[in-house]
Amino acid sequence: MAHDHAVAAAAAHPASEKRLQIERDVISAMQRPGLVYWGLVGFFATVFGVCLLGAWAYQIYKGIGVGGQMNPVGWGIYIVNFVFWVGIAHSGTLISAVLFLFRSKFRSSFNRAAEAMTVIAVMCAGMYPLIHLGRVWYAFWLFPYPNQRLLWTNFKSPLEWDVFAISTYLTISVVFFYVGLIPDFAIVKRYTRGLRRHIYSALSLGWVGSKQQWRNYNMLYALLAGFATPLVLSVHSVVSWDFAMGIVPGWHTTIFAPYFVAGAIFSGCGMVLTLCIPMRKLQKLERVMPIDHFEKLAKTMLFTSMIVGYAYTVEFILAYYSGNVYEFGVFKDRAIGHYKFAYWIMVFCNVVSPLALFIKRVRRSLGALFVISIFVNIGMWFERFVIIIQSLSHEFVPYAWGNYSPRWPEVSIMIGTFGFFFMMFLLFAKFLPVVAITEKKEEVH
Amino acid sequence: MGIRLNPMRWLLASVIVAAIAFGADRVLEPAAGGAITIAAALFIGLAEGAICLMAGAEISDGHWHRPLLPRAASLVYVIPVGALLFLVNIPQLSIYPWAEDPSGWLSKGPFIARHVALFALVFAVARKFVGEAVRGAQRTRFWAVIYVILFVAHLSMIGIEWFMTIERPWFSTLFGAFVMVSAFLSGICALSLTVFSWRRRTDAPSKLVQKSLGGLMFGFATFWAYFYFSQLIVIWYGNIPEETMYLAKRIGYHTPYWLPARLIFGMIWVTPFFVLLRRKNKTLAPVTSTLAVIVLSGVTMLFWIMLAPVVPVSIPLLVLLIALLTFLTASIVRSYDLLLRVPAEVVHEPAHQPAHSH
Amino acid sequence: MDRREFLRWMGVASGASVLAGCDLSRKSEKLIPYLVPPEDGIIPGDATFVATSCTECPVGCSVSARIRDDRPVKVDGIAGHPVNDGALCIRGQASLNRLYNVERIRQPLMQDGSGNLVPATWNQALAKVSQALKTTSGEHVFLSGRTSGSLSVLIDEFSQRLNMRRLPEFELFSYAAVREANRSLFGVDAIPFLHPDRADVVVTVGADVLETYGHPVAFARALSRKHDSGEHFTWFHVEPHASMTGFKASERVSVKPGTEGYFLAFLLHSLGRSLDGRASSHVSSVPAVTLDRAAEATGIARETLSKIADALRAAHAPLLVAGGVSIGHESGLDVARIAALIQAVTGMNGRTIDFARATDYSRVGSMSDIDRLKSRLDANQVGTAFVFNVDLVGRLSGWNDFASSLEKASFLVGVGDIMNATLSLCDVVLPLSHAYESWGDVEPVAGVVNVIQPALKPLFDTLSDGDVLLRILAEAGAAAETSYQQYVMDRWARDYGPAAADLVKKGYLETSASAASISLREPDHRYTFGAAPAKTPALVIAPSVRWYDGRSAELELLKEIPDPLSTVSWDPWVSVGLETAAALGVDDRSEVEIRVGNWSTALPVRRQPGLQRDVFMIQHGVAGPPAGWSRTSGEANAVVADVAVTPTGRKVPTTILSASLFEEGRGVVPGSHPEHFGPLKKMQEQHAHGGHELKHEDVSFYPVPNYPTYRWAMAIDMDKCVGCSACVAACTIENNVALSGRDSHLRGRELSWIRIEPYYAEDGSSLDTVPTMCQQCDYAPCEPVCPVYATYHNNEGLNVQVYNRCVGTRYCSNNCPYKQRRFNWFSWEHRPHPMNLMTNPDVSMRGKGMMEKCTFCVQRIRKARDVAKDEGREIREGDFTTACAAACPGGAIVFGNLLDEKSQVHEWAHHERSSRLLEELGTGPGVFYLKKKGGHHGA
Amino acid sequence: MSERLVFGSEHDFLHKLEELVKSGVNPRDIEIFAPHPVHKAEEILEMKPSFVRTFALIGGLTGAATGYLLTSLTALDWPLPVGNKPIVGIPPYTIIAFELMVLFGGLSAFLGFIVTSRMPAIRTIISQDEFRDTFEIHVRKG
Repeated sequence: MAHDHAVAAAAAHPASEKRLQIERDVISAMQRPGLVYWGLVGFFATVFGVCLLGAWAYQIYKGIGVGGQMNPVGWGIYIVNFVFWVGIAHSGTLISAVLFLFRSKFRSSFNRAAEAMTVIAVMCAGMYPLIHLGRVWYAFWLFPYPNQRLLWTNFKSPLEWDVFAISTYLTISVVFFYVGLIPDFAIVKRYTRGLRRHIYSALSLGWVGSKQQWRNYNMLYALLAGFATPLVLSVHSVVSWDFAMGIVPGWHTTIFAPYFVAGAIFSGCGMVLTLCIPMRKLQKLERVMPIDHFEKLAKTMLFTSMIVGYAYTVEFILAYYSGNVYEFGVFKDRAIGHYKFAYWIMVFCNVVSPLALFIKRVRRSLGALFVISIFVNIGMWFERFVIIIQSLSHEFVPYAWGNYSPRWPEVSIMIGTFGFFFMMFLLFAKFLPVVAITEKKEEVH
Repeated sequence: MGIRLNPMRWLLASVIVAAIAFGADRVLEPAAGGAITIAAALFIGLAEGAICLMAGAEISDGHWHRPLLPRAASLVYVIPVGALLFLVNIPQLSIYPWAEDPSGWLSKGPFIARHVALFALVFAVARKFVGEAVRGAQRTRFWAVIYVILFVAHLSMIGIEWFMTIERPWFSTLFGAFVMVSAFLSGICALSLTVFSWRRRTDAPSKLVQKSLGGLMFGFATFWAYFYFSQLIVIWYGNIPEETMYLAKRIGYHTPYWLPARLIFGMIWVTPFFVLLRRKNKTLAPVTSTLAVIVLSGVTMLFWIMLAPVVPVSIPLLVLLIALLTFLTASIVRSYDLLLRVPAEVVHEPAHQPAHSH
Repeated sequence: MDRREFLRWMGVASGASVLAGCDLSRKSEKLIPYLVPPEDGIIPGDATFVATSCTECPVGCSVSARIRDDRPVKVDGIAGHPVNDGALCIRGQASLNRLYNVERIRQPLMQDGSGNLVPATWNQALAKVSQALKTTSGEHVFLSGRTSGSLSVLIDEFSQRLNMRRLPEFELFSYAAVREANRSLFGVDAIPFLHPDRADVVVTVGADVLETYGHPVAFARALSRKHDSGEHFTWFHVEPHASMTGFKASERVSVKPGTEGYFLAFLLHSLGRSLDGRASSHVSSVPAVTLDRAAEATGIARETLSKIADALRAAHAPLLVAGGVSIGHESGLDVARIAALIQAVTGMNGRTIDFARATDYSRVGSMSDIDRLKSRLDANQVGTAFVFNVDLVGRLSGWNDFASSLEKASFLVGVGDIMNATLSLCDVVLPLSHAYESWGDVEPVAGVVNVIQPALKPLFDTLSDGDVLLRILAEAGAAAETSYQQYVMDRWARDYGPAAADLVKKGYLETSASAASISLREPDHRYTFGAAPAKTPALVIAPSVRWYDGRSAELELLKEIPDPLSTVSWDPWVSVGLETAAALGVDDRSEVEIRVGNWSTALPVRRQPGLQRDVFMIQHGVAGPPAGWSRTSGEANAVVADVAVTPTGRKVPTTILSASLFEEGRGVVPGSHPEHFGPLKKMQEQHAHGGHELKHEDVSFYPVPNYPTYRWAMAIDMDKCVGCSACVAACTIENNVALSGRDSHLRGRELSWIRIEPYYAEDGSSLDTVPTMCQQCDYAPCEPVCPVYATYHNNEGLNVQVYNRCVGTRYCSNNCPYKQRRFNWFSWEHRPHPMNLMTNPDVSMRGKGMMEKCTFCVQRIRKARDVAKDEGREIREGDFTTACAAACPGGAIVFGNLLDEKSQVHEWAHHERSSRLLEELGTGPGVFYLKKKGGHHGA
Repeated sequence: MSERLVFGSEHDFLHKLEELVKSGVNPRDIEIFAPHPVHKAEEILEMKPSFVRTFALIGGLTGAATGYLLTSLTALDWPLPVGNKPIVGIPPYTIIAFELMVLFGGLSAFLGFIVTSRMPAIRTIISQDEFRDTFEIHVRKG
């Protein structure tokens, strides 16, 4: 009984009050999915099923030719989307791992959502290399496994590096995501009854927050952060090398690795804002997602945007400096050629529009941030479009130049992935704590 | 201005250094080659890099760096010395392949003009920034941002124009950034050396400062390696003569440079990485400062190997210059007993809240 | 069923499928003896060769057909033949596509009540014909294209036995003006054979000697020999339009349409020869044309005119010939006459111009005859008309409504192989076997006879041309039943005696040619070229290297392969000069409306550098305007004056395969260098200055390739390439390259493994045709990027593509700087019958989603290795060559082992003219190009 | 029998913990529960760094080794020259090695966590034990 009094007294403590408030805020976001919610989930599921699976089945049946790819542009918007989604994925790791190492406070508002986004986005990205294969039914040949042909894969191929990079990335981010969730599962367990309670309980692996558990947990989390940080660099570098290893003018350039990484983080921050701003509103998370944290994210975005701008400039200037007719030919064509619309959209969205973030008022207005984040998403999609497609369309031999434009199966599949992405994210938002409760509590004093 | 130094003495010292360099250059001509370029680039790099680190810390409103501010601030006065060396080096511009067939952009006149202008600009902004920072003024953040941008621009320009054009028309888009990162890394090392200089003093820096510096050295050495690899693999894989030529000349086994080339990689990345892998080492001043010296010499060799295969570089002059500049820099940093007087409270400046602006 | 039974069934099934796979299913039982090799030594998988002749155009080149599994899968020329000497043109290579054409008429057809053609049996059809011959009133007529040899003889018998009038044969390219000129000047009605290799100065006026005029293959061979001889040689080509021939001449000169007479008259008068009486009177009968007059009339620069005149005057062995579009206008006859006159007075005849080897066109009529026929038809005077293997209506599309006239014949009997405008009008259609299914003979030139003999059994219920006639005769009771094979064999035995056997074996026979003495007759002609030149804008209707006079447009293979000048493949187009295009404000693919009188058509534009201002060009085979014909010569007009061309403002999708007419400073033409080539040079100089030449390790971190025995390589002489695209056709057939069709071409998905890239000088003054295929690089950029090793480098220097390992990432294609990799976007490997028989069994078909490309005909390398192995030796120079090299009439392509010091390819590769494409990329290609001797416009 | 102390605030909790240790209670006898990580507590209880580190290290090294060996040995097993690059190309293989290092390292770290903290703890999962929001100190007596 004395003990119960003690508990009551403890619970009455103001700090404890604050902590419980956090719990309630986050958990309440997980209550009773409404009809609208299920409607949305159903809608996105349908989009995914019809637009992606349908079109893909058709493509497999007829042949990859139903898309718009051609000579010389062998890679269409499938690869554009691949890079786009991998890029989206990166900010998740950045926010949860890198900011963890830098002990930045504002990560705690976003890291859970960002990690979820990472996992889902990598799934989306992972689909595309398969979708774009001419003979997807032999996709398993891309994995090294002992076979009676005694034939292994070509580890010198950038595409093979991709296989390793992407699968590693998916695995590690899933583990990272799950590890972060373990204590929260234990908390959610407390708020649920019946079957759900058992499920969450099982997922929490019997977490009680003892000293051993916390000690190992902290170590594990630090290690995973330590692994994930170089991983995030390597993954997008590898993606960039899919192009930079080629000798295609506009692809074969040394700055690609860091440039792509920056771009990835840039687009990732954009997508985090696009997702979190509505989520904050709809699920009433104003208390746990303070505006200052959004401002910090905006600054990160501005910073990466400037790196990207630096890359654009250096590439262009050095192409001119080189006096190399192929190199400069490509860049001239970007600015004034068939794809100039894409190029200028890219420049505006990625370099010009983020400049508004220099203004404090813009940084602190969620509306403005949301608009800019949309610009960034669009801009980064077009950046990949320009890099991949324009470069291929204007290579060495003038006879073989040619312009690509996507056709309906490609567009349909692209829409389908968005369906998948939002479906998954909605499910996450209702069934998992969208903010890392324990980490939020850590900030309470 | 947080630190006041005796301008006359400082000016005198710088001019002496420049004069010696100039004299030696005359004597050794034309064997002097890129020696002055290398020395100048090295010290400009470490000074501006160190200040950039401060700026970065200000922007991300960290607090750990505050005890370092005064020393970092005093490094501002190394920049003009570098500028002076650049001017002294003008006669040596003939080592550049574009000197014979000048184009609009790459010809002596504009080249000198824009670099002098950049020096002036960077110096002014850096001075403004450190001043604000040491005073913990409102505008610190603003000037920090401006400075970082200028730093990137300046070091990229130095990388591209002082080092890359030596092999014109060879080019690598990452080159400017690569030199910039090397400079930033040397800046970190310079600061950890000043930490070493502290040990015998009352104001021994907090563990946090050392830990942070150690961590940064670890991180950016690795980041440097990442840039190095990014450049290497693209060129190795592409196998386009116009590109591979540059690397083949510097790391190919058939050249005399293959060993130094590998040493450089070992000094700038391998050593600090594996030593600092052990968390404890990050906080041991003797370890970090030894590493700092190794990395700095690695960066020196890096700049050297960029020039050496195509133009003669007089090693004696290089060594002499580095010695002189080290002495000058050290005395500027530890200026409060050598060149200038500084009110104690600046050094023991209370760590205060950064200029938050809500 | 139990296990044993199951296995037994399996055995049967698989065995059957193997056999079926070896042969056309129709006679798979024939294959069973294969299991025991028969006497004639046919072994499955081994090829045999049958000598026969090509009938795709009237020339009649000799052909050696490669037989696999009872059917021809590839044709090439017979080496040593006096006309085509081992080579074939693009049409000859494509002739298999006619044999195996899906559109082939498969059995006799008869009109039913409602006028539709319905299948019938031969007996029904023939009965109908002979009945018609009896019943129809009016005169029976027989009209065919040019025939020679036994067939012509049989046609004579046929028509007189059935008292039917044999009309002059119809050829759109009737050479009427040339023949008329030769008749009136020398009294011979023939097209002489040309010997450019014996000439030091050649002037060709309009005659597209490398495309359709005379014997194009022979001309290309001769040029090649000339290049080898290294003797000095200048060739001026004067033409109103732009032709490949023109661009391949040393100098191409544009002349105002219809003013060639002035030009030739000027030449004639500036020859400055002392002439005997008759010649001089001839010459004096030609109006004098001063330099200024000529320049003013023809639009040719004065210095050019005098340059040509001087060259001709100074020439030891000149050759001048006029023809093609230059004789296809009102004063065409004068052009031909003056040309003949120049030939006579400069003593070309018997030296560079050979009437002993003339092509006999005496039975061929002219447009006047067609006109006469038309009026007779309109007057309902024609009873039963035989239209024998000639698409009259199609060729005469320019004649307003010839079809309706033809229908006025009381009974039309059509004989042909593929349904066309003419046959569709006929009451009875008798299906013709292809020459490769028939017996017969042709006489390409006087004193040479080629055999036609079956390379396979008829695919369908068809008869050879001779047999059709004999059957009709028999049916009509006018002769005893016999086979045409018997007929020709008897005739050969009679005419050639024992040599006949040689004819069948060797494929041709050279009989004694009567050297006709050419002497001038009395002048009897007034020259009328003084008439005003053709009014511009003018439209020139040019012969097509792909379609001849349009007849070969029926072959999809010849639609798939782009026209070498314009790179337009499937679609019709109008060529517009650069200035004209700018003036009209049109670009490629913009549609223009062409109007002549009340006739008009809308066509997409293709810009054609070098085509003079206000002259437009379309090719035969595209719906032509009412060009009419020259009353004086009977030659069909090739120049339509005073046309109105107006842009419609629309852009229409057009299958133009080349994205740029020009090199754009890329240095892709051998001998030219990219603008930025300086840098690499500079680096090399730096090294040279540094005391040593650039070594391998200075520019690469990779080992040097080591090839133990072979490094297969190719070399191409830019001087000898005549841009004819025969190599493309040969490659397509040899390697089972799919015909991807128009849609794919519109989407930039052509599949051809080899292509001719035309690059013009910015001012259109010159053209380089660069044949490109996979360059088989030592440091191939396509190889390392493949994640599954589907492409790798073998130890013979080949860049191998493993079709079945390919998963279709397409990175290799992206990373190929030459853009020579082809992807199977859809399932193209299933060909409809009988096209499936054109499949070369030695080359595997590629399925959906696989990458493919030129393999240097690896199947031939394998074969050669097997043979060499059996003989216990290594492969020798000359054991084999690639399909493209074998086909090339210009002998521009050589292939072989680069490691063999004595090999031709080694010699060419180390020639001082030798260079490789995009060499500064360090890919180390295995294809070498010998740049033009004259240097390159970009260089 | 053990003593259970419950606190609402981190501060009180740490304060109590410190004085317990000062008062000579063997840290090994003290079990603590916290709603979020409390690094200070680990210092007070002088806990050794977790074993998870070792797992990660071993995993990482294994991964890197696997990366280099897999690539090189398979390439040497059937040498297929591509673009005439060296059969064993260290730069590209480094990338594979790196990825595998991270993969193995990360997974084995997680494995280490599961093993060292004896998870999943079936008893806790089925029982009603909860991860409460309070700081607790349990001191084992005698």
